[in-house]
Formats: sequence, structure tokens, C-alpha cells
Amino acid sequence: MRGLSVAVEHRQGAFRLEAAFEAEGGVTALFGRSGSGKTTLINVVGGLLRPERGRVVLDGEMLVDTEARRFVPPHRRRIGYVFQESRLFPHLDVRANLLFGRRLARGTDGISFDDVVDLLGIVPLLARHAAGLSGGERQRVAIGRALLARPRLLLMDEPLAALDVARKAEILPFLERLRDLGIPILYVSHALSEVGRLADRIVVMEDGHVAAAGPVDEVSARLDVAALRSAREAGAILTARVEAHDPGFALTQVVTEAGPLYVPLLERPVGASLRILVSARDVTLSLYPPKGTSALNVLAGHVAEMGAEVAGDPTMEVRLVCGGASLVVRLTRRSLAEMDLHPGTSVYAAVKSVALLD
Amino acid sequence: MRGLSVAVEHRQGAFRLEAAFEAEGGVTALFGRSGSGKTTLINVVGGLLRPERGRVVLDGEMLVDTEARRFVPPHRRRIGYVFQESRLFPHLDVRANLLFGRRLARGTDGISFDDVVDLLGIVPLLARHAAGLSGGERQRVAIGRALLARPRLLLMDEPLAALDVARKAEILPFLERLRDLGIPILYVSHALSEVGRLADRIVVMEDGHVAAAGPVDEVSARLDVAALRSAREAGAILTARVEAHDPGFALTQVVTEAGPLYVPLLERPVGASLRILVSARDVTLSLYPPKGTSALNVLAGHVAEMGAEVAGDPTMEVRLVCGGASLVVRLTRRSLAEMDLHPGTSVYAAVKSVALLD
Amino acid sequence: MTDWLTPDEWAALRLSLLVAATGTLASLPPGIGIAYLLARRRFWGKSMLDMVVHLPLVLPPVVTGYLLLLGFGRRGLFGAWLAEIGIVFSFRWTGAALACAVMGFPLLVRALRLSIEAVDRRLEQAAATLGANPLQVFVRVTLPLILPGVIAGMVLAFAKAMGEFGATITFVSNIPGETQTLPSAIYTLTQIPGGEAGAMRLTLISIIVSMAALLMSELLARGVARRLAA
Amino acid sequence: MTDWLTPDEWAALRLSLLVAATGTLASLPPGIGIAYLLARRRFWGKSMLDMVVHLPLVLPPVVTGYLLLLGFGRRGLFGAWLAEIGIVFSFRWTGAALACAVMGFPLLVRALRLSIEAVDRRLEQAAATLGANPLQVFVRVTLPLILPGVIAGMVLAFAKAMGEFGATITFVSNIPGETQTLPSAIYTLTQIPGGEAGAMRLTLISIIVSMAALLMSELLARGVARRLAA
Amino acid sequence: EAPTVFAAASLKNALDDIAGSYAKEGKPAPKVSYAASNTLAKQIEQGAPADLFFSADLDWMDYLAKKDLIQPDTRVSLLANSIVLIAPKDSKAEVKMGPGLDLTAALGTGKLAMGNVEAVPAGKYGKSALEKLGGWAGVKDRIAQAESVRAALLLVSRGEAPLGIVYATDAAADANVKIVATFPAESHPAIVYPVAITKDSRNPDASALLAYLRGPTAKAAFEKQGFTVLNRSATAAQ
Ligand SMILES: Nc1ncnc2c1ncn2[C@@H]1O[C@H](COP(=O)(O)OP(=O)(O)OP(=O)(O)O)[C@@H](O)[C@H]1O
Ligand SMILES: Nc1ncnc2c1ncn2[C@@H]1O[C@H](COP(=O)(O)OP(=O)(O)OP(=O)(O)O)[C@@H](O)[C@H]1O
Ligand SMILES: [Mg+2]
Ligand SMILES: [Mg+2]
Repeated sequence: MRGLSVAVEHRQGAFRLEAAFEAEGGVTALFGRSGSGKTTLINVVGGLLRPERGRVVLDGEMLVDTEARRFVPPHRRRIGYVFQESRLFPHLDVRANLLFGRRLARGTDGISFDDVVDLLGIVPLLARHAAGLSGGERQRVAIGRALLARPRLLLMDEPLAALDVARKAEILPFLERLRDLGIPILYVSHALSEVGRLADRIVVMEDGHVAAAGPVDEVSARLDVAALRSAREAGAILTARVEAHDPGFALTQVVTEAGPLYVPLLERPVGASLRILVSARDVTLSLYPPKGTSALNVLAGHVAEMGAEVAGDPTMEVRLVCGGASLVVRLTRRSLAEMDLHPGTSVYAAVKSVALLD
Repeated sequence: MRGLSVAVEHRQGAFRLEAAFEAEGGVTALFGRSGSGKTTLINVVGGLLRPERGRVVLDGEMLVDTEARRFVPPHRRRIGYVFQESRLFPHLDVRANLLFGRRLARGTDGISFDDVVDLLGIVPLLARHAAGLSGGERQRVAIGRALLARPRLLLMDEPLAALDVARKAEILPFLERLRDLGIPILYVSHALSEVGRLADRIVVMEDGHVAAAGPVDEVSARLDVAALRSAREAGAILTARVEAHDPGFALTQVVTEAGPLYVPLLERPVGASLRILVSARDVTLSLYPPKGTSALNVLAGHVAEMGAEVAGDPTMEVRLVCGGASLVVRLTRRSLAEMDLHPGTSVYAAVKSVALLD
Repeated sequence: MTDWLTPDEWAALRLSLLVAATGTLASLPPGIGIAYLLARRRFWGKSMLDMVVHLPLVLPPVVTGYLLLLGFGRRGLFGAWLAEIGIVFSFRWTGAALACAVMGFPLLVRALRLSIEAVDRRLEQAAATLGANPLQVFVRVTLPLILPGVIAGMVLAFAKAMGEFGATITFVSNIPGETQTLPSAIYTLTQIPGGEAGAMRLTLISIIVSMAALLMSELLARGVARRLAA
Repeated sequence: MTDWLTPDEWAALRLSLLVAATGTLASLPPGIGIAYLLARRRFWGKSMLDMVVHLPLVLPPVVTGYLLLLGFGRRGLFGAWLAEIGIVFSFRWTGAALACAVMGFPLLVRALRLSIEAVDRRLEQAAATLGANPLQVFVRVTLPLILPGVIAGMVLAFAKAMGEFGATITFVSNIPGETQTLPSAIYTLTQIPGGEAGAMRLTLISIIVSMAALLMSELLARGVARRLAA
Repeated sequence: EAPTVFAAASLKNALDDIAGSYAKEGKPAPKVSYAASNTLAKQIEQGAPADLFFSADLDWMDYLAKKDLIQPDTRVSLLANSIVLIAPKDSKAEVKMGPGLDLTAALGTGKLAMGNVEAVPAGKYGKSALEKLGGWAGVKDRIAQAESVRAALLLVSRGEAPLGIVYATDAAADANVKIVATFPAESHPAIVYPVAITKDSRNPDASALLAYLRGPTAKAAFEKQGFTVLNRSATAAQ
């Protein structure tokens, strides 16, 4: 039985963790506000914290079972961990940090050292000591170190928070490749764009418990999860299939259940499937089919659900159904009134091309 | 003479810092990729690093002058510092951490303790020890600690990177208030949205030197600064004046040089001036005036400058001139071709309302 | 209890406690100062200072005691001079405290130095940016962070003082009620026929005292550790 | 040089170096083990163990020597048993090394313990998640991080061994060429009227040796510190 | 005011007794500092507040006399002791004491325990006795030199050494050793314990105490510990 299954309780001072979730292969995002218990939860999975009660099962192996007094120590779990604060070994140089787990791990499979350092852009750092690295450099080395230990599950605690957007954009496809290589990832993040791009499933934490969990497509379109709403970037994730390539404009046409869309040119064969995030703020609604605009992607649909009005917030969310898929749109209440939108109203959703996966 | 003036050179291993910039009151953003020297530069300003050559002048006081062998030690600079890695005192509880500098600072002015802890949402943490805090909690305490020391300049090294979007949204207005209280801030960030919102001036670092510096409005619209381009969120910052309030829809109408815009309801009197970020990806162009759409804000203008095409990148940036102001728009090359845009083409820019300051 | 110990032995116990406590406490401030210098500063003669601090460890205690006698005795270099300002060590309990302080000094300084070197200097920098001058940084950040080292150093110095007699007896002799500490008394008992039982009894007492000090220090250290724990 | 020292004194110097080095090195592994237990584990009898480790500091050296004799002498508890498997301490240099190891043990253990307590356990956790078992974590992370403590502890133990004679002479006596170490020789000279000059000469030599060891340790420590520096 | 006595540590038993009875007679009980004779002598040299110096051998008394730190006219060689050859109590060793003394057979592969032959008085006496009797050459490389005569006794008592040379006073008090033979008095310099009032003594009670030490009560106490009390005068000792 592949996959991770967690159901634990733990008390830490006044904070109480009581969380249960399941995750199969692929990337599971842990999403939630500061202090909601994300780090605590992955510490339990990684074996750094022994929960007071509960079980953790990975690929059918019982890692923690408090009733049976079973607790597999971290070094026998083969679970990689990229910590929120990098935790590089100060007595080793970057290369030795990277190779620390590599040497301990049996086998020769997995990503190659050269690939990792190239991609993370840390080749010039290899001979340096951990102490002199910048914040972002440290975090990149930490990612490499965890990867090179050939983990069977990777825990990542906000690995990209210290990185600039360009660096993030370089590393994300790499993490995608890991996912595709079959290394499941539990990924803590505040950024729904990262989450949407990488994750198959999402677990939303609120105050120590799981507020919502499930496939990203479903959960991300839910208007009732406060943590998502406040993320402002909430959007919907769609599954897409590559339809055609247009190298001239560096575009690829994909087909989703909501309709055809253009995304930046992908190096995937026609017929390959992928997932895309349509961020709520990247959708503009109009009552008539727009023409002569820079919006490349226009989907026809109708209003399915209206989010709650929040006093003082000029915006609200609306869920559309376009074809067989949901989209979330954030628009001002004023526009809503001017356009006289109600459940059932037919609309055209103009999706800004750059908001799609690049 | 108010303001900060820095012109320094320093070598650190293979890395060479050679940077000069000026900053008056308000917020100056330090923007740049990982490893570009942002932390090194503010360490020089804070007095944690003694540069090999150069000068640092704050409000007319010479803090560093290597030629005159002058070096004012950090504790005499009254420069607050929020570190990238929080650096809370592990032997003190949160309250004592917060009050550490407070007690040393003379005077009674400045922000009140209660205000700070309320706003940062750390009231429940006050009696806790620093060790048990979550990543985001630590960072909030660090911000409070620096603020309470009544600094005359505040250095912030990615203070919000570890925070969730909602928490960020709460803290940003607070930092704005500091700016308005007259405490200048040097603010390192990767997020142009934060930068645009807070900063008056921006200094873009590239590989140890200043690639661009100047008022945010000017620099942010420049298409030639690679660091900005790769941030993807590049946009233009506009100065605006409050024109009217519409409490019903929770909107405020403001007037910019580019034309009138709706923004979420502001608690500022009519006539007050403010600044807004129009993110490049939040603008959709059309050749005809759009109608019946959810885009509340439409500005008329013409194409002024076309950015460079980057091989493999389906998008490119275009600078518009609308009235007396510049806007940056990111659109696909395909749209560009379909719309047949050239410098001089008249266009309508639909600005998604939620992309404005909230 | 009173049957357990002769009056002289009682006096020796009291004196030992006084001497060990005084010696340990008095050596703490200079110990911290020197440990700080050795850990943090580079200066001319640093190796020299380091060596001098370690000397009492390297020298046979008798030699240390003899040097103390030469230096701080009534006719000694500093002794004569200090006597003028009213500080007399020779053949007083203060001399025993000085001997214990000197003998324990290397242990104290090393523990402190090790702790100071382990302090995360970024925390001290943070304190400086909050307006703390170097002294305030030391008192409010460094010192609390090295408390485990302070405790360890004091325990070592105290234990050493409870066991020290070679330098003490050489420097201030073995005068009951004045300079006869517990270890000197034990030593004397080992030198006479039939003294073994008495020596063992006093040794036990000295062990009990040190055990108490040790336990107290462990409790203290545990409290400190809890406060610093991650 | 040869004029400087009599053959017996040469022998004493050589022996002192051998004894101090052997004692220090041999006590390192158990020292690390016990320091680790004391720093990290909670177990029944921990205070007891702590006390036993500190005993040689608390007891007058003569008493320690006496106890060693009782335990490891030819007819001692362990001595008789060890003799059967060929390990003999009495009147051998190995006995002197044992005495030095025991006397330096509390100093070594304290320094190690202090360092172990200062190690950031989050780094050890990180190593565990990378697949290192507890032993590997210790060898590859903890040990390198406590190197400053190892060096400090060894310096203390070595210096102590260079100065120790009370326990040594009581345990294994003072046989020139076999158990007469430098401090024993110095001690003997201090007991002879007019022996001061000779004692001072030997003391100087012992200082020079320790100074060399100290300098070497400082260089080592500086190297280590540079590697760990921020 | 109570006088301060600096006395060799081996005198502790006797002097504690004497101090007790002295105090019972209503006199100020003396304070006695016990340490090695050399230590005490050097302390007196450095101005220690001692009124009486009671040494375990002549050398250190002579040392102070030479430096003019004692009052020569008060000096008395008060006690005498003898040295004996001892063995663990279960030992079968037999030695014929006298000229031509040979300890090698009795030693076997073991060591001869004695006080340091240069520094410790009992060691010095033992060495000269062995030299005089001709046994020195055979054992001189087989000597375990202890830091004090007590430590030498301990080595024999614990069975570490098969033979040892200690004072009769020490041997008598240890049940684990037996006296194999007593060295003839003429085989070594006289083992005497001289006492004198120091030059710096300002204590008027010092001479009274010295007189008491030479008195009958003290004599009994010394003899109880196995010392021989001498009745020679100070000058005679020289
Ligand atoms: N040792 C402790 N004692 C008491 N409370 C603790 C302890 N450790 C963690 N907590 C609390 O548990 C809660 C969850 O912490 P956790 O680190 O899991 O949060 P998080 O979701 O990772 O937050 P962030 O995004 O800020 O890193 C926090 O409120 C934290 O203060
Ligand atoms: N002690 C040092 N020795 C050598 N190089 C160093 C040292 N300290 C910093 N550097 C290098 O200097 C460069 C600038 O570092 P800095 O910390 O200023 O970067 P940064 O812009 O803050 O990056 P980030 O966004 O990742 O925090 C980096 O490449 C770093 O590796
Ligand atoms: Mg966290
Ligand atoms: Mg940085």
C-alpha cells in the first residue's frame, strides 16, 4: 500500500495538534497560517517529534503507533527534510553538506549530484563553508542535501520562502521532476501559486487541526475555507492535456474541462497531461465575448456560487462552472452589482495568459 | 541633512560589494536575487560589518568613514535591524525580548508596546520562551523587538518572507504607519508587491553592485532591469489622490496621472495622497473600450516602449503611457501579434481592481 | 553530630566551606574577565596569559604553594606591599582562600572560556543593534548564555578547593581554627599511625559537602538549560 | 642539554611525557562516553556517576592514590583480577598513567560535557533525517562540533598530568626510570634543604613542556574555530 | 595567649595528647600546625607566626639555625626513634640483621618500600643503615621511594612490597605488618626530633610550653607512641 497516512494528537504548551490526513504519491501541500501547526505536523512525520497518541503509516510500514508503542527513529525512515531554518552543518563545506546523506544512503539510483548542484545554482559554492552563505544560498544547499540522501518521502518546510522569484521559477520545475520521479513530497507553503503548481493534494491547517483536505482541484475552489480565502490568491486548479504546440509564439495549447487554453510553450509531447492554476485574481468576467484584447484565453460559463460578503472588503469570490470544471473569480462587489451577476448568469471569463503555469 | 547616504566597497571571499546609493525618509526597498549582496549591504549600514572602504552618512552624521578611520559602533547608531533569521534571545521570554531595546532607548516617544504586540498578533505569546515559537511567530517578535527600540532607521531583511499572506496583509499597513511616522526603513524583499506598496525608492542589487536606484515609480517601470523583469510581478507604481468614497461598495475613487481608478475603501480623507501598484500581470489590453466586464478600471493610453523578447519566454513587457504616467503590461507575444501592437498604438488598459492596493 | 567530629575538625569543616566558597566567588569576576579576553580578543602576550592561568595545574601544588609563599607571604613581593594597605594573606584563612582560588583558577577559566566561545555572536550583534553597549551586551546576553559554563566552572573550582591542600598547607600552614582546612586535616591524619579511620571519616564529610554542592549545581544547571532549551 | 639534566632527570622527563600523553589519550574515550551520558541521558544513578567522576578533584590526591592502591594494587579488588589477564599497574609507569588519567578525568569530562550541552541538537536531528544512526550522528556531527571542548579537556588533563604527583607517588611510589615523573622529582627536591635550585630547574622544564602543549592546542583550536566560525 | 607550634606531622598523636593535658592544667592550649618538616621550616623562614618548631629530623632544624631563625639556647633534641625492617604480617621473610645484611633473597622480585632516600628522614636513615651494613648495593635499584614514611608503610601493609623500612613507631601501630628486624642504632645517624623556640616568637608562654614538653606528662605521652625520650641538653645534641 503506497502512501502516507497520519492521524495524531499532540500537545505542546497551549497548542494542541489533532490532525489526520492521507497522502498518496505526488505532492501534498500543507497550507495554513503562521502557528497553525504545519511544522509540528511534519516533525511528527519525520520522526523528530513523538506524538502523544496516534499513528503514522508510510507505504504500509507503521512508523508510529503509540498504542503498540512503536516508534521508528528518524534515521530508519528514509524521509528527507528541508527545514524552515536550513540547519546546515557548520563544520562542513557545502560539498560535504550535500554528500552527508548521500554516503549513508544505500543504492545508486536517484538524482545525480551534478544535476542537483547545477539546478540549484550552487556549483560556485561547493568549496565554501556553510557559515558564509546568504539566506537563499543556505536554503538551496539544504534542498540539495535532502534530495541527495535518496529519500522515499520528502518533507519541505517553506523551502522557497527565502528565494527570489526567478530562483523559485528555476527550482519549481525541478521539484516537479522529483514528483514525476515518484518521490512523494509533503510541502509546506504560504504561496498558493507554488502549491497549485506542485501539489496534487492539499491539506489546510487551522489552529492545529485539518480544516480541509483533498485533491487540489476540489479544495482550491472551495469558497468556505478561510485560510484559502485570506490567501487572496485563491484560485482553481485544472487538469489539462497538451493539444498543440506553437513554437513561433512560444505557446502550447492545452485542453481542460473548462475549455482550451494557451500556456507558455511546454516541452511535453502532445497528449501529455498536466495541471494548471487559474488564480482568482487573474480572471476578468464580462457579459459579452471580449474582442481585440490581450486576454488570450476566454472561457464561456455561468455563475455557480457566490462567496460571502465580508464587511469592509470590497471584493468577493464567485465560483463559475465552465464546461465540466470550476473556476474561482475574485471581483469587486461593485462590478458584481453593475454586471448584475447571480447564480446562473452566463459570463465570459477572460484568463490572463501569464497567470497560467509557465 | 536628513537621509542615508552609502558608498562602500567590501570584499568577502570571492564576493565583492561595491555599492552606492542615497535614501531620504520613507521606505527604500533593496531588491535583488539571492546572493546579490543585500544582507551584506545592510550589515554595513547597521554597523555589523566594517567596510574596507567608503562612507555611510545618516542624517548628516558620519557613521563610517574609512579614510578618517571613523566607525560608529552599532549600539550608538540607533538603527533597528530585523534579521533574516530572527535572532531572538533564547534566554528571554517573548516579552523580555520585545523590551530588550525598549529599556535601553532613551525617551518615551514612538510606538506603544501595546500597539505593537496587538498588531503583530503576539499577545498570546508574551509569556512564552523564544525556543518554542513557530517560524512566523519568531519573525513577528523580531519585528516588534526592533520597533520598540525607537530606532531612527529600520533595516528589515525579508521580514515577511516567513509569513502567510493574511498576516502579511495585516502587518504591511503597520509598516506603512511607521513610514508615515517618519521612521525611515531600508527594506529587503523579493516581492515587488510589498516593495511597491511600501517603498518610495528602490535600489536594485545585482552581483554586489547597484543595478538601478531611484524613485519607485521610475525604476519599477524600467524594462531594462533584469532583476525586475525576472520578478515577473514587475509593475508600475502610481501616485494617487483620494477623490471620493463609496461605502456601499466599499470602494474609494482615486485620481492618478494615468486617470481615475477604484481601490478598496480607504480610511483617508478626500484629498489625501497615496501610492498604488499596478502589477504588469494585472493589466489586460484591448484595442476597443471594453464593456460589460468585471474590470472596474479602464485607462486609455498608447504603447510607448516594447520590452525585449526573450527566447523561450512566451511573454514580454510593454510600457504604456496613460495620461502623464507609465504603466507596464506583461502580455503574450501572440496577443501582441494578434493585436498588432507598436509604439504609438492606442489601447485601453483594463486594470483588475483587486490588483490595486487593498 | 558533635560526637562525630572533634572541635578542631568542626573548625576545619567550617573553614573549608568558608575558604572554598570565598575562593570560588572571589575568582569568578577575574575568571570571567580573563576567559573573555582569551576567548575573544587577540593581544600581545595572550599565550603568556593563557600559560600563567594554567600554571597552577602544571606545577606540583607544593611548588605553587611555595611560590605563593614567596609572593604573598609576609615578606613576599606583593605580600609586603599588600600588608601595608591592610590585606594580609600569610597564615590567615584568606591565604587559604587565595591558594584555593589560584588552584581552581585554570578550571574555572577553561569552563568559562569554552562557554564564551560557544556563544552565538549573532545574538550579541542583535543586542548591539538594539542599543546595548558592549558591557550591556555582556551582562544581558553573553552572561546569561554562558550560565551553564559559569556553573560548571564554579563547581570545578569549588570541588578543587574542597580537595586542595598541597598549595594551602605550603602557603599558610596547617593551624587549627585558622588555616587548617578539611583536606589539610585529612592529610595530617594520613601521616600518623592509626589516623586512617579519622581520615576516612573526614573524607566522607568532604565528599558529602561536595556532593551537596554538585547536586545544587546540577539543579541550577537544569533550570538554566530548560530556559535555553530548544 | 645533557649537562642540564642528570640521567635520572632525563628519564623523569621522558616518563612524564609518556605518562601524561598515555593518561590523557586513554581517558578520552571513556571521558567522551561519560560526558555524553551526563549531558544527554537521564538515568538512575546519574548523580552518583557525576559524583564519582568529580571525586578525584574533591579528595586530597594522597587519598585518591590510597584508593587506587586499594583498587588496583597487586592485591586490590580489580588489581588482582587485572593481573591475571596481564595488566599490572603497581610500580609500573602504567600505574602512573592510570593515576594521571583518574586525576585529570573530572577536568576532561566537564569540558566535554559543557561542549556537548552546547551543541545545537537541531543539527543532530538534521543528520538523523539524512539517515545517520545515533553513532554516525555522534561521530560525524556531534564530535566535530565539540572539538573545541575535546581540545580544552585534553589540555587540562595533560597539564594536570604534568603536575600530578600526590596520587601517583602514593599509588606507584617513586622509582627512578619507572615511576619517577617530573613532579615526583620536583617534589623530592623540595624536601631537601638546598634543593630549591634543582626544583626550579625541573619546574621550568615542566613549564616549557606544558607551554608547548598549550600552544599546540591553541593552534589546533584556532583551526577548528575558523572552520566553525560564522 | 596560646602559643603556636609547628610540628612534624608524625608527632600528631603524641602532641594532641600533650596539648590536651596541658590545657587541662588551665594553660592556654597550644595551636599545633602539622605538616612536613621542610614545609614548616620554609614557612618559618617566610615569617610564619610559629613559637615552637618541632622537627622530625636535624637537617631542617639546622637549616633554620643557620639562618638564625631559632633561639639556639632553647634547642633540645627531645625524642629519638628507631627504624625497623617490616614485612606484611603473613610474610615468611627472615633476615639476619647485622653487617653483611642481604635483602635480595627476601625481596624476591619485589621492591623495598621506604621513604624517599634523599628527602624523607626515614628514607635517609634507612639508606645510611643499609650502606653501613652493606646491603645497599643489592637493593638500590629496587627501592620504591614513597613520599612519606606512612606511604612506605602503606605499600607493605597492602602487600605491594614484600619489605619496607619505617619507624618503629609506625610499625607498631599497623596490625597488617610485622617487624622483621630492628636496625642497630649505630648503623645510622641518631634519629632525633629536635625542638626549639623561634627567633621571632614574642609569646611569653612559649618557654613554659617547651618546659612542659620536656616534663613527665609529655614523656609518658611520647613513650606511649613508641618514641624514646632523650634527656640530653640542647648543646649535647650538636
Ligand atoms: N515547545 C513549544 N511549547 C509551546 N508551544 C509550542 C512549542 N513549539 C511550538 N509551539 C506552538 O505550536 C504552534 C504551532 O507551531 P508550528 O511551528 O507547527 O507552526 P507553523 O504552522 O509551522 O507556523 P509558521 O508558518 O509560522 O512556521 C505555534 O503556535 C507554536 O507557538
Ligand atoms: N564570509 C563570507 N565569505 C565568503 N563569501 C561570503 C561571505 N558572506 C557572504 N558571502 C557571499 O556574499 C554574497 C552576498 O551575500 P548576501 O548575504 O549579502 O546575499 P543576499 O543578497 O542577502 O542573498 P539572500 O537573498 O539569499 O539572502 C553571497 O554570494 C555570499 O555567498
Ligand atoms: Mg513552521
Ligand atoms: Mg540575505
